[in-house]
Amino acid sequence: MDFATLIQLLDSSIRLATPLLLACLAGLYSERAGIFDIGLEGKILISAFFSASIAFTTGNVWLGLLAGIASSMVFALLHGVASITFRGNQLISGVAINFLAAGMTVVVSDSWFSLGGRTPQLETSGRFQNITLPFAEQLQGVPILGPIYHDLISGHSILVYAAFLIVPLTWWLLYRTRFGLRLRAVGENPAAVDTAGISVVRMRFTAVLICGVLCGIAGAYLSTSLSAGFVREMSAGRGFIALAALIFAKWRPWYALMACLLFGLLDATGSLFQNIRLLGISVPVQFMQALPYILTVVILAGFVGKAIPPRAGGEPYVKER
Amino acid sequence: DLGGKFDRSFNEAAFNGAEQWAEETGGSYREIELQSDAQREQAMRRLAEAGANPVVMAGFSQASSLEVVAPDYPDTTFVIIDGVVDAPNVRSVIFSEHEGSYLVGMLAGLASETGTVGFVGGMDIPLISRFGCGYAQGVRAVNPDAVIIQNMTGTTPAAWNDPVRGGELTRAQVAQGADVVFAAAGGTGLGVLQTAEDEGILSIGVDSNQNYLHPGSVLTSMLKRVDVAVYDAFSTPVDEIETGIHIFGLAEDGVGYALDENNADLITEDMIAQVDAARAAIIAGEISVHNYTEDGMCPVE
Amino acid sequence: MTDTEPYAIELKGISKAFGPVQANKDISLHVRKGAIHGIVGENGAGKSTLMSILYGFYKADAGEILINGQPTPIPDSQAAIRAGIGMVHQHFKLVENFTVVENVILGAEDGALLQPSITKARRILKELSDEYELHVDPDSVIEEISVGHQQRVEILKQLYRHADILILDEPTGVLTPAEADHLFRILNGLKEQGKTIILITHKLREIMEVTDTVSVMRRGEMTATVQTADTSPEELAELMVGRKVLLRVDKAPANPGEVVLDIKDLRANDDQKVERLKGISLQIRAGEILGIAGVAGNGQSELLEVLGGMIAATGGSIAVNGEQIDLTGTSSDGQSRRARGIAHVPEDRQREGLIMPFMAWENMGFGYHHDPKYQKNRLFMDNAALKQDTAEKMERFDVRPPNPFLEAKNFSGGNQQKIVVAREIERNPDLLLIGQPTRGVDIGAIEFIHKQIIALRDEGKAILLVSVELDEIMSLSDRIAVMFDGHIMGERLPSETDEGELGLLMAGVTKGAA
Amino acid sequence: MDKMPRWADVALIPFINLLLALVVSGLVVLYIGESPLEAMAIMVRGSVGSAYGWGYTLYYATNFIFTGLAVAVAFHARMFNIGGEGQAALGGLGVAVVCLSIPWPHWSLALIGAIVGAAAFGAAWAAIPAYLQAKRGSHIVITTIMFNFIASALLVYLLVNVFRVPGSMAPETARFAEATHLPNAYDVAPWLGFSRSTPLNVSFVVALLACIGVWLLIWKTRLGYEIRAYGHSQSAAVYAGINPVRIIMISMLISGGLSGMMAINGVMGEAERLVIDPVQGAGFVGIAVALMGRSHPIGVFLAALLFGMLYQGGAELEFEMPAVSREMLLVIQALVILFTGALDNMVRTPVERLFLAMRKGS
Ligand SMILES: Nc1ncnc2c1ncn2[C@@H]1O[C@H](COP(=O)(O)OP(=O)(O)OP(=O)(O)O)[C@@H](O)[C@H]1O
Ligand SMILES: Nc1ncnc2c1ncn2[C@@H]1O[C@H](COP(=O)(O)OP(=O)(O)OP(=O)(O)O)[C@@H](O)[C@H]1O
Ligand SMILES: [Mg+2]
Ligand SMILES: [Mg+2]
Repeated sequence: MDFATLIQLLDSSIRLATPLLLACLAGLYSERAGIFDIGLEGKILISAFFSASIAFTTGNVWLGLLAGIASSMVFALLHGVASITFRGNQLISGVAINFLAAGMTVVVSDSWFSLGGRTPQLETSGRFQNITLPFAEQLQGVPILGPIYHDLISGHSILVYAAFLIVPLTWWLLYRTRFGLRLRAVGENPAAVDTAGISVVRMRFTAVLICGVLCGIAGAYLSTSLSAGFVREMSAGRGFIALAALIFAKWRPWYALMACLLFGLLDATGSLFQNIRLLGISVPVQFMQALPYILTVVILAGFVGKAIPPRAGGEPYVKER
Repeated sequence: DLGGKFDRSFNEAAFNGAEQWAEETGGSYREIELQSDAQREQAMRRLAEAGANPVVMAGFSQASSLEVVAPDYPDTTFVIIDGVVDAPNVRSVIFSEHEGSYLVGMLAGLASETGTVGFVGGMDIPLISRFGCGYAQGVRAVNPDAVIIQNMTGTTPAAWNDPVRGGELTRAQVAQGADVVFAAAGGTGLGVLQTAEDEGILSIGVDSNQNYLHPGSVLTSMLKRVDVAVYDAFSTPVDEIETGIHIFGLAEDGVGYALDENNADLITEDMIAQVDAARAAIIAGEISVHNYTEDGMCPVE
Repeated sequence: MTDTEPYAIELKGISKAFGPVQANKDISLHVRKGAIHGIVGENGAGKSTLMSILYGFYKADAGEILINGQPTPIPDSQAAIRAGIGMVHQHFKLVENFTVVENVILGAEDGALLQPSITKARRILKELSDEYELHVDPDSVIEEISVGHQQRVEILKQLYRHADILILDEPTGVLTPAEADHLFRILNGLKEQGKTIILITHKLREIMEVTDTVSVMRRGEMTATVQTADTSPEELAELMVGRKVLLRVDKAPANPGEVVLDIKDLRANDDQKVERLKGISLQIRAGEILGIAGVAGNGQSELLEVLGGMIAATGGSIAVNGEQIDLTGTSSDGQSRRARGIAHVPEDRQREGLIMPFMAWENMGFGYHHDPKYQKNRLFMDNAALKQDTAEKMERFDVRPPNPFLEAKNFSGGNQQKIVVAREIERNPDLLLIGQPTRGVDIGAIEFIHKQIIALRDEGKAILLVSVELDEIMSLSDRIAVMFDGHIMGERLPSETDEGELGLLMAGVTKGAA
Repeated sequence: MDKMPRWADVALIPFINLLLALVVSGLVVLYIGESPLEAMAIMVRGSVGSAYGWGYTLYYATNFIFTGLAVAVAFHARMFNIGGEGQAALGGLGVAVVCLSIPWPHWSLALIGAIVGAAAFGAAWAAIPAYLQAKRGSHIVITTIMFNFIASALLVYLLVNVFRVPGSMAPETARFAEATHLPNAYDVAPWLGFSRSTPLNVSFVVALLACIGVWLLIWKTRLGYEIRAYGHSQSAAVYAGINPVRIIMISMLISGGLSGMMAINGVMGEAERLVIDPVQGAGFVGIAVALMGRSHPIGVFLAALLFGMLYQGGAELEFEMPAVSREMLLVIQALVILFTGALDNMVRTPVERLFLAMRKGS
């Protein structure tokens, strides 16, 4: 594989890793606070739809982004009400949210655009344009580094850079601030937080809403940056892969970045090298496409060391038994 | 077919045909959009029971269901597009996409400066290979040592509807030097055309005339006049519809390439001349374009 | 202190119900400033509930709270903290994988950024630990320090929040007598500083030692409040239960037969792979009760679990009636043990001994559901037989209510325990493993269960008794083995030892060293 | 004592939940500019208003009984099996293999063979996530979801490269031999007015038998006893000498097998060949069905019937009201899961209070 192809592959990996990364960090906030969320998928999807359709109708991608985030937060709120306020089963609530998104997006888009569950193509103004970093053009000539800077690092949409910036931000928030301390505590032992005079409910809702915001950005990225419009089921399991990445990363920001890049690379490989041959036998394209899912299982199987989730994760906090 | 109505391509063409007829005659028609294979039979029966006649089915994957359904409704006439069903009350319409693809292939070969062109197929099925193979032959005809990069989007019906992947594939092909990309991939094609414009290269649409989607970027569109076929089916009185297999080729104007104000300045007189010559030659039988589905292989790689 | 001075704490007519349970009924309480006030009562009497209300953890259904004479509504813990109330809960409320400082500042941070608070907390912790000999390493992680130290962290947490009123709920349950004495020194120190302390405990000895005044709770009601100086353990016990209680069990001397259980150099790890049994060797003969004394968490639980087939051993051997039983692999589980005539009353009836949502009759077959007499044929169980059997056993052990169709969770703690004991003793096993037989059980039921255990012994069965209640060990056992840190510190005869000596052994101090 | 009478728990609360779900769905219909009542009428008429409707309603219900029972059995062991989709797809593969590879003399034999094949393949597909959960504690919810994706990829590969009829473009197997065709409602009871092409077939009977089988298993056998005990309290199960690994594996295998058996209805009974996506989301519907049915066979049966009506009614609705797309079903389904599953306490707590108050009053 020559250098250009490698750059191309990595470039594509970064694009495909971005939604995973955003979703993964979203999950990180929620699960660190003790709320499991398999509804990431649904939140991504709903946001992808709303950001695309609002971006189309207003012709302003930023409004689209806001709409996407808002819709995703509404779903996050729903999950919060179900699993925090009413102490429902967090898994079931997540499953419901995924279905709700899958159905709603198509039903609503049909009644808005009647394009068979799709939004119209977005014009330039309705999309996040790829931004060229300073000196990218000038430096392009420089061997090795030139192409790396020009083709790999430069020329992504603002959301990509945002996603990568959120990683250190999250780390700082988690380990250096009061909010982070309380967030981690509420995921480990809510009773301790409660007796310390902090409202468990408020902490958890905050976390769930942050999760909603990040999923919202992920969805907007899918429909207004990676592609030019919404199509049904466009999240294509990314929410679940993000969850696996989160477990892989043992709920830690920097590792989450690594995990997501890995999955992004896999996805890119899957679509770029469809008919690769290993030791003479050609690997079926279906295998390449299933690879991320297979790897997810392998990772969950704990072949990467045991991952201990936040202790209070998954259980509603009940004072009175 | 799967991929959703208004894919700006195949299904939309069928729909337009119906619309056109409805407007002209004021007649009314019912449609069912299918999400999953297994609903087909129910949908067909539903239409037949409702007394719809004729029932037009657009899409190869309906054939096997129709085989079972058709006999149950002898006095309903069925029209299937892209598929062959051998029944007395079924009219099977086949397009020779390889011929149309050949022409756009030539245009691609002529328009390409890098000498590298791309093809993005939808679902990996022989039908699409027929597009790809005809296209490849066309390219080679004008540029014997052109490089042709072929990718299929996927192997499930979802492949008709995955612009994201379509875009990624296109970027990949661009990175490998392609400067013209032919998308025969239903809804996925939209992602291809979009990316082509973003990357500043030329693209070729399919089925319907997609030139208007990205004026100045879409070189042309390989027309597949599904709309004509549907229109015919509706407009001819049911009892006069002749069943059996009908091939829509260049000769019948069933396939062709689109030329309009949107791509006028992309295509030179000289190109038009060459392509029309080839067209005539194919109709006359002087050039025979190999049909992939006949033997499942392609002479050119 | 003068009489004009207002009470530090004054509760008026507090009531609280949990669904069907009336945990507190119209309770009133006064505590003077700078006093140590004790509260005693059986399990489930409502002590923790009352304190949790005072601390704003639960909301009272009715009643009023006055702090230093001021009516002070306490809707949540925040309000309690503001009112200067601090509580050390029966079950610690610490974040296991946080450091000591992190736990101390949690909820009492000074700003949005952590660093300043942490540095400040370090300084103050230093001062406090010097002042009250509350020594802990600020940077050690909670799950890695001893229970005693964890408790100090809890106390430090409260002091760091400037608590003037300190509530301790059963603080000594997890401590060695030595650690307990240290705690009381600390409490007296705090008292000197004019802090008010409420101490909840089951141990009358402690009440007599440290408290100035004491209240007695029973079935959710406050039955009496007296000056400690004017009362005696016997009187308190009577107030607690409402009738004369004999704190000692009367039993005939044992006449041991041949060895039933023979344990040699037994080793085992807990689920964190930490070694909890470090070479245990024991023998129990037919017709004797061996009591294992020790502070919770020194390996007694693991000993029961290995014997009961719940966890695998990593070394050593166990022989029952002379036959070796295998300690690892698939054939080592509860079933195989029962097949060997070992019955097991687990320490935690709610998590292990019973399936809470199952009805009494389903629970009566629990663990013995393979027993042929409960099978209709090779395929199906004979539920009718099981129900019949259950009704009889509930009769004999006077479980109240004697209703086989009531779900286990709806029996009171004591009656839940009776169901488990009935199930296991009625198997008439060669060896009975019984852990914390009377935890969370009222004294009436305690007497009954103790009688059953003695009766089984007199039938010539071997019994291994594990309990954290020294009195229970002393009164039931024919021999006492003390466990500390996975070792047997020594064996004593009840007649030849006393709580003091056992206490030292429990703290890991052997005679020589003491 | 219990907080409220049993009937309230098993009937009243699910009913209220369902009602809420339907009301919200109605609002959605209203939003897209159609009349909910009319929609309701169409769905009811279309699903149970005619023999034609019943044919499809019961056909769909059959699928949902299988997948619903599958989820229910797993639920009893506290396993959340979301893999029904993939397990049923593999079941379809099993049916196809059995039907295509063996020249069956008579459908009854073929049916038995197909049941075995379907159950075996479905169970096999559930086995891996189960093993990973039991031995390595990998979260079964995520692994089963992943296995759904993997299953569809695998199925496509096989249909495209192995089973596809040469020359045909559609990725699907050849039709099964005449002898393997299961008699449908018309063949069995023509006098009931079913049309010759009705999809309702003898698999329905198999589904009913499965209900009874599961009921016996869960409440009458030692295994069922152990499964329930383990489901309620794993620590207690260990105390009683119940082997967790064994319970997880067995309950998941049974669950997967049941999901797989759904294929005998769809693949063998209706399509009579294996097509891409033979499951059509029935695996997911099973979750809603099990939740609504409180994991009890009778409840599952009734809930499956309800969803059968929803699906058939939905198909009609789509036909009569072009504005309403098929995904409306997904929405309703999601809302049912949400209200009966996740928001259960929202209804339960007030109802409990009510009964408590009434009891105190009396
Ligand atoms: N959170 C709760 N939910 C339901 N019932 C409860 C709860 N907490 C306590 N109870 C019940 O209230 C009663 C009093 O419990 P409480 O814990 O106050 O007793 P206690 O005196 O502290 O007992 P112990 O000595 O075991 O601590 C008991 O019947 C108990 O079952
Ligand atoms: N968590 C609970 N859930 C439901 N009911 C409970 C709960 N705890 C207690 N109860 C009910 O309250 C009654 C009293 O229970 P509790 O455990 O307080 O008894 P107790 O006072 O501890 O008596 P005992 O000394 O026998 O344990 C029980 O009969 C039971 O029906
Ligand atoms: Mg207590
Ligand atoms: Mg109790």
